[in-house]
Amino acid sequence: MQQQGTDGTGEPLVAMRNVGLRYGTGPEVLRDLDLELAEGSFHFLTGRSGAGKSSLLSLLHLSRRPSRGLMRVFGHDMQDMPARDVPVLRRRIGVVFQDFRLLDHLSAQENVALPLKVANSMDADRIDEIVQELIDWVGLGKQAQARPPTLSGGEKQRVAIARAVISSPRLLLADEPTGNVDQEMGERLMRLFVKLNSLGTTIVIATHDLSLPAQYGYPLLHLEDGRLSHESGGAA
Amino acid sequence: MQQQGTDGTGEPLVAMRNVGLRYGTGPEVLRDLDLELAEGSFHFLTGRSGAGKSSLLSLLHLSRRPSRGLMRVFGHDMQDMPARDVPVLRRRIGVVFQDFRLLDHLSAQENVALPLKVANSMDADRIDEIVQELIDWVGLGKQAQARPPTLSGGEKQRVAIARAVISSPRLLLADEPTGNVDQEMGERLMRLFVKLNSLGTTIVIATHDLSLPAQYGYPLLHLEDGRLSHESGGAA
Amino acid sequence: MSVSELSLDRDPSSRFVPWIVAALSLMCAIALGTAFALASMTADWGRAASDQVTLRVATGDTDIPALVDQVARLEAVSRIEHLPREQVARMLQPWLGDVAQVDTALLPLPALIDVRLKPGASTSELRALIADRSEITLDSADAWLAPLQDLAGLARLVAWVLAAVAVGAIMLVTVFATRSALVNQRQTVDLLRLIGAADGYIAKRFQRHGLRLALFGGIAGTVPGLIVIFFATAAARLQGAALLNGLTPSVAGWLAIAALPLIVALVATFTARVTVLKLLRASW
Amino acid sequence: MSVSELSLDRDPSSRFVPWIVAALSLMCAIALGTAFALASMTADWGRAASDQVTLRVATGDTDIPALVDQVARLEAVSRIEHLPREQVARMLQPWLGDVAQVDTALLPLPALIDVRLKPGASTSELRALIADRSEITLDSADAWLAPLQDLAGLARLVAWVLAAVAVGAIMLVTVFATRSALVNQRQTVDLLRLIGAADGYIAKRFQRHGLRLALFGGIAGTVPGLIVIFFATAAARLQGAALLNGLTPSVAGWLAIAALPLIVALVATFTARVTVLKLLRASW
Ligand SMILES: Nc1ncnc2c1ncn2[C@@H]1O[C@H](COP(=O)(O)OP(=O)(O)OP(=O)(O)O)[C@@H](O)[C@H]1O
Ligand SMILES: Nc1ncnc2c1ncn2[C@@H]1O[C@H](COP(=O)(O)OP(=O)(O)OP(=O)(O)O)[C@@H](O)[C@H]1O
Ligand SMILES: [Mg+2]
Ligand SMILES: [Mg+2]
Repeated sequence: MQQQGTDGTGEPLVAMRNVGLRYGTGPEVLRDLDLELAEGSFHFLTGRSGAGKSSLLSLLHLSRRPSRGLMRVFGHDMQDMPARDVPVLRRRIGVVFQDFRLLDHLSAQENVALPLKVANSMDADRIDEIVQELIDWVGLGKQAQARPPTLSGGEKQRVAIARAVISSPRLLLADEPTGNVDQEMGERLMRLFVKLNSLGTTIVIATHDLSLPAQYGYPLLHLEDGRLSHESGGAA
Repeated sequence: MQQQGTDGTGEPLVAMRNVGLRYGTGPEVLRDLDLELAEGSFHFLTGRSGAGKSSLLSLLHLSRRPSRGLMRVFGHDMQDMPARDVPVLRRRIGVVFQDFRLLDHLSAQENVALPLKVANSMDADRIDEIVQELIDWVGLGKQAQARPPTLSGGEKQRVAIARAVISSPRLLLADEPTGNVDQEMGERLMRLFVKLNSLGTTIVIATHDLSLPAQYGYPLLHLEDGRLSHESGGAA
Repeated sequence: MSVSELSLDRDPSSRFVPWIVAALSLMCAIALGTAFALASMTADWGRAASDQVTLRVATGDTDIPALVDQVARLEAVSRIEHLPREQVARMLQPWLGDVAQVDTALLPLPALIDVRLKPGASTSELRALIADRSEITLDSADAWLAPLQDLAGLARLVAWVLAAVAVGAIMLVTVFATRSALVNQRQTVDLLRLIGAADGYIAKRFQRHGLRLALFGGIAGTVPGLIVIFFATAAARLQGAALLNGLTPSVAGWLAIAALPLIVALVATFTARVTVLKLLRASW
Repeated sequence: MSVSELSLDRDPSSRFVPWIVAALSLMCAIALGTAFALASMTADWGRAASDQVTLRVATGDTDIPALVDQVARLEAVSRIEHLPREQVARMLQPWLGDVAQVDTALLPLPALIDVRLKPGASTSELRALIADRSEITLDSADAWLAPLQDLAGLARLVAWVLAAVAVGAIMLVTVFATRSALVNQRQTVDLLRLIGAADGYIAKRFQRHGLRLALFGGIAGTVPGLIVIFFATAAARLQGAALLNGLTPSVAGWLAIAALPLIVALVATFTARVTVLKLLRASW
């Protein structure tokens, strides 16, 4: 298992120096963050409800700019990144949102295919094939044509996960990805993440459920009072 | 602790006979349900993702009509209930939706006050007072004026719970009410439910997390293949 | 703590529907104003034509002053004027050239006596008076107005068509705006129902919203419309030919145009209520 | 598997915006048609008036047939007609009564000779010919048209104002519809950006959507508008006075009206693109 931080072979995938985030004129939700995610690492991000887990993930998937501090992603300084170059970076990041954010007017299958469609780097047949395989894998074969409003909570969550991993991202961020599924499915999904990690994907999973890190033993990033502390994991 | 079913003193709060539910022309999601919820009882509703927990709750809070079978709620036969009388019944039922369903344009406080506002049975000052107290209790004193899109997942969930219990409903239905909060807050919320139950509220909590029933020991309603089985709880 | 359960004010349609209604009301008001103004102008022509007759006396040995005296004494007559010879000559100029300087012997102009009757009075008395005097002819000024009446009538028709299209469009906008608001607010409406709001409670909110939008739009369009009509007709009357003298809507016309916002608002309220209740009643 | 990332077709504004655009286009087309038709009618009058002159000859011992012969041989003249005495009498009837039966000695009517000039030809040759003959006057038919010109001009002004209001309203609707669609689709747009869609990718979809709505609305309004104009002017020409003979838009006018949907569509596309890109550029 790899440790966070720069590994010997090159610079970290993501590096933050002294980063802070505030919403509007409110207090800083995140303060003085120093973080390095080495290529191929796997972290759990923990913290109480409202500690800032989702906020930190939103910085990592470039949907928000930090209020201060330096950030490097995939070797690019984000401070002087022109807006038109950001979409290309985002395509290399997969995200499972805490509230799923599926498009209600598209079927489960179409939702999953969306990142490939937007990246426009694959022909339609190949997309169909990959999507079908993944949909089956997360146990939604029967619901492939259903639209999100007709899916159960756990089914939506699995669609969201499938969409996040479909484009084999270099960085995968998942916010409470097993919060709405039963234990058996939760384990199945964790196996998917472990497999992707072994293929080289860097992974960060935010969760309030401390049994997960305890079980899998990857290192912890713990948020408290807006500050980050690093702990190495338990088992594994 | 009370058992489900008719107790000696009167008829059950909710009774279902041979109830089935299908969506559109699909297969039956719920089949041959027989269920009685005695006044003052407390049940956990379990089942795998997609088993039909949320669907059963939607029948109980009268947002959907069963496709077949008989249903009595608060002593009224729902088959020949005219649509205009349903709102009054709904006001006696509190619901925590799995996806929260908060109104994004209202503050947390206003969201919580909504059921009292709609029932129009209390003056504004009294409403403010009760709402403030409950908001503090779920730990959202600082976020009372925030709107849901600026709340964290767990904060939203607590607003949803506060809204469900604000009007002291006779029947409280909660769908994964602790899925997005950390363990400490989860226990706090469970204590709230237990307290309400001891004051006479009948409670059904749907969850895929089997540790909850194990910990609290209330009887289980278990859904599998669209059918319901009753089990008595563990501890307590 | 003020709770407005539906975020209708933030509904995107709220921002532009009033302005569409305003534009349509403006058009409708101008079109109606044009139609009403043309109507009273042609009514004016008609009235002038039927209240006004001309006695034409082939000049011979008729005693014109005596005749004028006689006619003036009739009950139906309100005013009488013997047109001076120069005026008669001027009226004939387009046809006969400058006859004022022509020798009377060469071109014996007839004497013209303009008689204005009391409103609604009949010409029978007058006709009786001249019945046995063949040198006097009674003319009413209808024939030469016909092409003008045609033209004005056509313009009026176009104005009415435009007004009707505008009113239809306003109703269309209202119906669709309500439906669109309801669709946009579907989740909020569903939630309100689930926590026990009655259909009427929800409908009332949409109703008020529709009323406000439409009233605002109606006023914002009709007021400038009234101003435009007022100044346009006034300008036309001032600098145009005498023909345009009656070019202004009647009092009833002004009121009808001013009532436009109210009508629009009523239509909107009613539409909103019916639309919402119909959609809500579909289910529990 | 067809993926349309934005549910723009299900956007509520998609359902009613085209119909508002259609109604506005219809009004605009009718107003423009009226303006153009009135323009060519009055141009026609002007042309008829300047191409047509009347020679009025005070009857004396002038040899009318010789004069007609002389005038007919002029290069500028295309047609010439000596109006019979009865017609002259009829023209004078409203003023002088039935003079046909009156003794010629008592009322010596002038001879009228209608001369139609070749289009654009000047009257100078003709004027030279009659310069030294004082009994002949040359009249052009301008004076009596003035009030009609006034009236038609006023109607044309109203039509232009209505057309301008309609075009303004169309632009307003387009801008607001785009903004409203963008607000309604805010979450979808946000999500598309988060999974890596470029701004241009998103803008293109709104653009196409705006183009489709506006083109549809423009055509659905303009085509009936063209039909209404065609039949209304044709009906007016057939049953109305000769005055209305020129009441139809010019070829350029027809084309301008028919181009309305294209203009509307271009405005919509451009508006959509600018609006969306501006809103998107605000952030990363
Ligand atoms: N868009 C926003 N605007 C203002 N405040 C925000 C916004 N998003 C989050 N916050 C606030 O920032 C804090 C951290 O929120 P965040 O969603 O990051 O917490 P979290 O750790 O993900 O919590 P949870 O486990 O409950 O999801 C919360 O107090 C929240 O109210
Ligand atoms: N509106 C709907 N239309 C059609 N099918 C639906 C609808 N809602 C739910 N379903 C289907 O019914 C089944 C049961 O869904 P339900 O939401 O009741 O499951 P659940 O037990 O709550 O699952 P979870 O734990 O994942 O929330 C699922 O297969 C789902 O796809
Ligand atoms: Mg979160
Ligand atoms: Mg569920």
